[in-house]
Amino acid sequence: MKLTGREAMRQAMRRAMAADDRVFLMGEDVGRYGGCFGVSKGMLEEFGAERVRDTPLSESAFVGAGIGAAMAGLRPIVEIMTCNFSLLALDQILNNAATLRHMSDGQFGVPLVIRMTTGGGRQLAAQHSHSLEGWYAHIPGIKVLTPGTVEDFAGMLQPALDDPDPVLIFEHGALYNAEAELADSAPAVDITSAALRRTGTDITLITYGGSLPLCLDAADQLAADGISAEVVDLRVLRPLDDTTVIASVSRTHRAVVVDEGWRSVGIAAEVSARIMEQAFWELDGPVARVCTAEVPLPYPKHLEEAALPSVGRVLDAARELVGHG
Amino acid sequence: MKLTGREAMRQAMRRAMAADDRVFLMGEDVGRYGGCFGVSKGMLEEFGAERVRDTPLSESAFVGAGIGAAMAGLRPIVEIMTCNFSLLALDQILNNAATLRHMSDGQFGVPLVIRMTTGGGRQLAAQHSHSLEGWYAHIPGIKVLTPGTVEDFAGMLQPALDDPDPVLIFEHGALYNAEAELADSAPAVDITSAALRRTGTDITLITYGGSLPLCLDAADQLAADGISAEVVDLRVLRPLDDTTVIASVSRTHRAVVVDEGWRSVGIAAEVSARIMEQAFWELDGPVARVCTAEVPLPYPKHLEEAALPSVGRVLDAARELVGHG
Amino acid sequence: MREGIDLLRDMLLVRHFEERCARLYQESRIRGFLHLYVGEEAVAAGVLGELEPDDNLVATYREHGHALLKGVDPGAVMAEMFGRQEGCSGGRGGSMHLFDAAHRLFGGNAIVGGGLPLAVGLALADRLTRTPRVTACFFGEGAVAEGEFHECMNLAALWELPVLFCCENNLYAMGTALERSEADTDLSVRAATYGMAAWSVDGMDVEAVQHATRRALAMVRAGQPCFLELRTYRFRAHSMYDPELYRDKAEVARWKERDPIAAFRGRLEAAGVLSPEEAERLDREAAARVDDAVAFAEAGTLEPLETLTRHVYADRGTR
Amino acid sequence: MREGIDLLRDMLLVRHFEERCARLYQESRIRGFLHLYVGEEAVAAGVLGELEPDDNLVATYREHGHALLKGVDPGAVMAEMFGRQEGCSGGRGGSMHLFDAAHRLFGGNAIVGGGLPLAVGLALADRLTRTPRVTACFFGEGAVAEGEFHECMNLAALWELPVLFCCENNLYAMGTALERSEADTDLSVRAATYGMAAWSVDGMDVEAVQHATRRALAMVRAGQPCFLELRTYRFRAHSMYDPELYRDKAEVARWKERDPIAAFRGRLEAAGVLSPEEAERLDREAAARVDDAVAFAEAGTLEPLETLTRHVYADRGTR
Ligand SMILES: Cc1ncc(C[n+]2csc(CCOP(=O)(O)OP(=O)(O)O)c2C)c(N)n1
Ligand SMILES: Cc1ncc(C[n+]2csc(CCOP(=O)(O)OP(=O)(O)O)c2C)c(N)n1
Ligand SMILES: [Mg+2]
Ligand SMILES: [Mg+2]
Repeated sequence: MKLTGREAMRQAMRRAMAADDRVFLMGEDVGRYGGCFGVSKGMLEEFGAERVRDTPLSESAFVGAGIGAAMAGLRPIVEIMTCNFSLLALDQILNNAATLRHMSDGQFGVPLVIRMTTGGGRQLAAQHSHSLEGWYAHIPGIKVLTPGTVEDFAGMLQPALDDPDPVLIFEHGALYNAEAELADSAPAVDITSAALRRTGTDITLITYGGSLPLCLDAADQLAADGISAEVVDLRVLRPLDDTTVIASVSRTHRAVVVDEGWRSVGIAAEVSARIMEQAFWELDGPVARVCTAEVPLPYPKHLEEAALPSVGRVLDAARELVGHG
Repeated sequence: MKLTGREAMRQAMRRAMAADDRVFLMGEDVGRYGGCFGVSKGMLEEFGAERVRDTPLSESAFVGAGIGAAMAGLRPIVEIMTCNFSLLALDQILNNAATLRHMSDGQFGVPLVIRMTTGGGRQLAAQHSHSLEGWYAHIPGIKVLTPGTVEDFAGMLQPALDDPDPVLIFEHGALYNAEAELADSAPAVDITSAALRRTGTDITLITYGGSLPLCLDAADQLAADGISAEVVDLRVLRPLDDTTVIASVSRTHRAVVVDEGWRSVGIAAEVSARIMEQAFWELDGPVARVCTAEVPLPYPKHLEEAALPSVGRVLDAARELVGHG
Repeated sequence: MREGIDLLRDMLLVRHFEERCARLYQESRIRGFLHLYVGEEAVAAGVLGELEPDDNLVATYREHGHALLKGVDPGAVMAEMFGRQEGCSGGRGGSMHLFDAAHRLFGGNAIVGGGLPLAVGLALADRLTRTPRVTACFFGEGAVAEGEFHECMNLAALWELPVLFCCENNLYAMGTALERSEADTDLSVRAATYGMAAWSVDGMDVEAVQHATRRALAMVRAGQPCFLELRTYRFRAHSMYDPELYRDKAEVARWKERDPIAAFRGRLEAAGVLSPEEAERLDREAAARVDDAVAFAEAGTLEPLETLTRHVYADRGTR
Repeated sequence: MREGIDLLRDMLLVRHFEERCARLYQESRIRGFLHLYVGEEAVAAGVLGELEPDDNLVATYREHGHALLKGVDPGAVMAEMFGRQEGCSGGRGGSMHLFDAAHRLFGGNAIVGGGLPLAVGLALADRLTRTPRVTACFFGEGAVAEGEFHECMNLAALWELPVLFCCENNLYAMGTALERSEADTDLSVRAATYGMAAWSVDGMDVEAVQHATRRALAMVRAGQPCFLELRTYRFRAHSMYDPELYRDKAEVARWKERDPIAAFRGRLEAAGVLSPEEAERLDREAAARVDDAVAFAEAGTLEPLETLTRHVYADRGTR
């Protein structure tokens, strides 16, 4: 069956809600509007207003309410329209969701899933184009997932709901329309490890989410040049599966990390630092980063494109590295 | 004149307010209480309640009000009691303070100073011990200062007020009681560059703020072992002065980055990644990180000490690196 | 203070501008999010006609009308939506982020509630410097549930700041009807509990808005914040991506019968202040101004890539 | 429902516990921030005496009394402050973070306002699962200015959630007096505008608190949130670091004349329900329970360093 990312996530939510009474969906416009990006369209009709719960515009309260409901034993899926608005709920996420298990010495857990759209590329300008998933990966106590394929849109939700800890899922807006053929009973995916999306011998491209398609494109073009690129999809930004990363880099000896966050103090820095620590002696050259330019994203298409990672920028970085190797 | 960090900051604020009508101080309990940590004690009496302005508990509103007042031409100093509460104002900082100049194409600026206490070590447990300065350094459009000496407590405020852009100053709680002899007219310090606090030849310890004293201690102990350590105090986490860092590492060929934030996706990762990018061929071994364990800080003293960077942990990292060199 | 004909002219300009934007969006000349003000024109016209040039304005992402009626050149607004350097934000902001320092427009803000603290701060600055100026702050009824609304109302009232809070209650926040977001839907009663004068106004009647604004501004200029709930309706979708599942066509049609422009034009004609011919002429003039604006925008230029990281900080082009 | 003698016993336990904590802090046996409840005992005693064991409790950093009166063992509370594994949070939380799953104490929360959304969520869970339970949520009057207060009051009222909001108005938030933080200082009037029953109670009178709580709980159990403003006063400093520059000694002295324990004891004695000897005995018993708690805490053990990163996630000891 052919599904888009949007449909895959919707189906995953519908299955979870059908299978488990404890699961409910809550967020701004998830019900009558059908979800800001149409992800939950039709779910209100299917499950009713108690379990597909429209909230007022009050991010801190309804995210915190999700935390409380999870502590009480339910399995809420809280949708924050986009990660741009998640800052208003960050205190609840960092000071409550991420700490309650620890502060209570394990007496309480927060089995909560928070979903939000992330990323730029749609000319939404400085306040609506953030990519904050790598930044969230700084916080111990939460898990951070970044599906980059339709399969992962379909298969990450159930294991996230099964997880006893708070899991944040960052869905790149550009992937809602991505399409793929999925088996009717798409299997749950492993949410603890990175995935090797393409094998290669000369260089590793390390990425996730919205940048995965462009790294796969870049790998194709590099292949045409005779450069064999491996593509690692991190998928889980916290806890980071460095085993897969290090194994790959130890084979290829070169790496480019590609992500859509701003460069400084982002996830690419972390990946680079871990390679430094764990595979320094394997490296044939410095790990490179391709990230978003350090500017609030501008509205005009040409400027936005120049700011975001692109196939061209990945190719440049990869070629330079291989040339130096 | 002998001053503590607390007194140095107070004096800097008093001087700035005496010299410039546009400067005022606003925050929770800055007035009648004398400041949560006593920094602004006596200032209400000196400058009156208009300019030393107690605010209700509403972090988002008064930080945002500081942004608005700065856009209008004033020079507000907004005190957020501790960085733990700054999350409640993060939307204003990231989506407004950091973006307004850019979104308005330079028509408006936000010459605002936000001061807050940071750091652990006082058994304040999981919600009151964050070190978020490195994390804030992710955000383009703001500047991030981290005084590590009494001189910097005295001399960073005025240049921060003179800066046309929003400047966040993170004051480590442990440094309020640090003492030093200061010249009566302590000069403004350079808030664009890192400072070499000690020169050495074998290894560079890169740090800032509350971890500076322990790195200086560690350097002393390493000297006793015959290891000559250079100590770089970053001072400015954004924009990061990598020139000083790279120059030092290019001399010593080894580096340990020490900071009190959680390790993953923190400022130490960024420093490590920049060294990777700019000085890879100079390195005699991988850059090491000594950070806070990835756990919400526990209350008991022995566990908190084990979680935080310590002289012992810096020594271990440095010795291992030199041993391998 | 605007006369009747001026108010009509103002509303017509906004209406034509917005309808044109819709078409330009369909033609992909405008991109990103686009939120139109069609149906709500009486609110901006009635309020902004009463402001002095030196007063401050803080707005939301649905702010084309506010920018135009604060005096920003329509060409500069349209060029902004075309992403051109000649736009009022240099092309950097787009539809949601119109700025104009000369007209003291402190931006459209795209975070719901995000502009309120700025308004409080602007007013605080005026109070500290004893500047006799008012800050008008617009936001939708959806913002009332946000914590920032509460914090800012309290701060403005507590500190007696000259802010005119203009709550545009168009009954929906995206697809969420007011009664599904507020336990008590009487917004001016809520606002009054902060200890400021607050009342509700028929936002489809430009004269009622003008009158209420005058009364409110007298209080604000005397040094008290004031809150107006302006009851209005958006005739179009929330943005260009909205299938409008949440309201029925009959409701929209009922509100369209109260079109603020048709109603006011009718009133002026009935009063003999305006002839049908003059009305048609005003309409054509508004359309022509929008044509000019589009032409200006089309002639605009794109910023070179070299300056991508400009204006992140004041001092230099790159970080 | 607690009888008079029980209420006195409860208040005495809290008083002795708190006074002992102060001494232990001076002796550096307790560290971190310590916020004492001395003077406010009637509030916790009056409210918590009416809760069922199965009801939920969400508290702040000033929550020793609430924990004790919800039934948490005094030894476990004291051990927590000593940082011992035998503490009610395994020593991990300290004074500000007392938890006890068995007694449905969902924590002391150290972010002002931070507990309110949790309370809303706990109540939402009960509503969704049709569980007849109440969530009592305590917070200081300082929290009322926070955006989260507003968001949560609205959500609880809108969704008709069974939350008892207990606002402990002790007139100060650290050094900030209520009239310097609220434009309108009548907190129950404010709360009522969210569309929930709300009123003010003399928080120095344990029977008045008990009575109000009973009335409120009847409404909450019927499925409506309710708000109580409990007017009280803290006799001691905000925390152990507070020089108390912001209030004068005469004011404190005046409030101490209304000491809730002395007053209630006097009333019981006057009514002939309690003899002075019995009162003294109750006092000694409370002191003895605190002695036992301290002994228990002192006998407690420290967690080994090896488990430092335990409970960051459920499944494994290290990240
Ligand atoms: C904090 C935040 N949450 C969510 C959004 C997404 N969003 C954009 S407009 C909007 C509706 C706002 O409604 P209202 O305030 O009534 O203004 P209107 O659009 O009706 O003019 C929402 C939910 C946002 N921009 N900011
Ligand atoms: C969000 C936040 N801001 C500031 C603080 C620092 N702080 C701790 S307690 C307190 C005063 C709170 O007063 P109130 O709510 O009246 O409770 P009380 O201490 O009087 O019981 C403040 C400002 C905090 N913990 N959280
Ligand atoms: Mg609306
Ligand atoms: Mg109080």
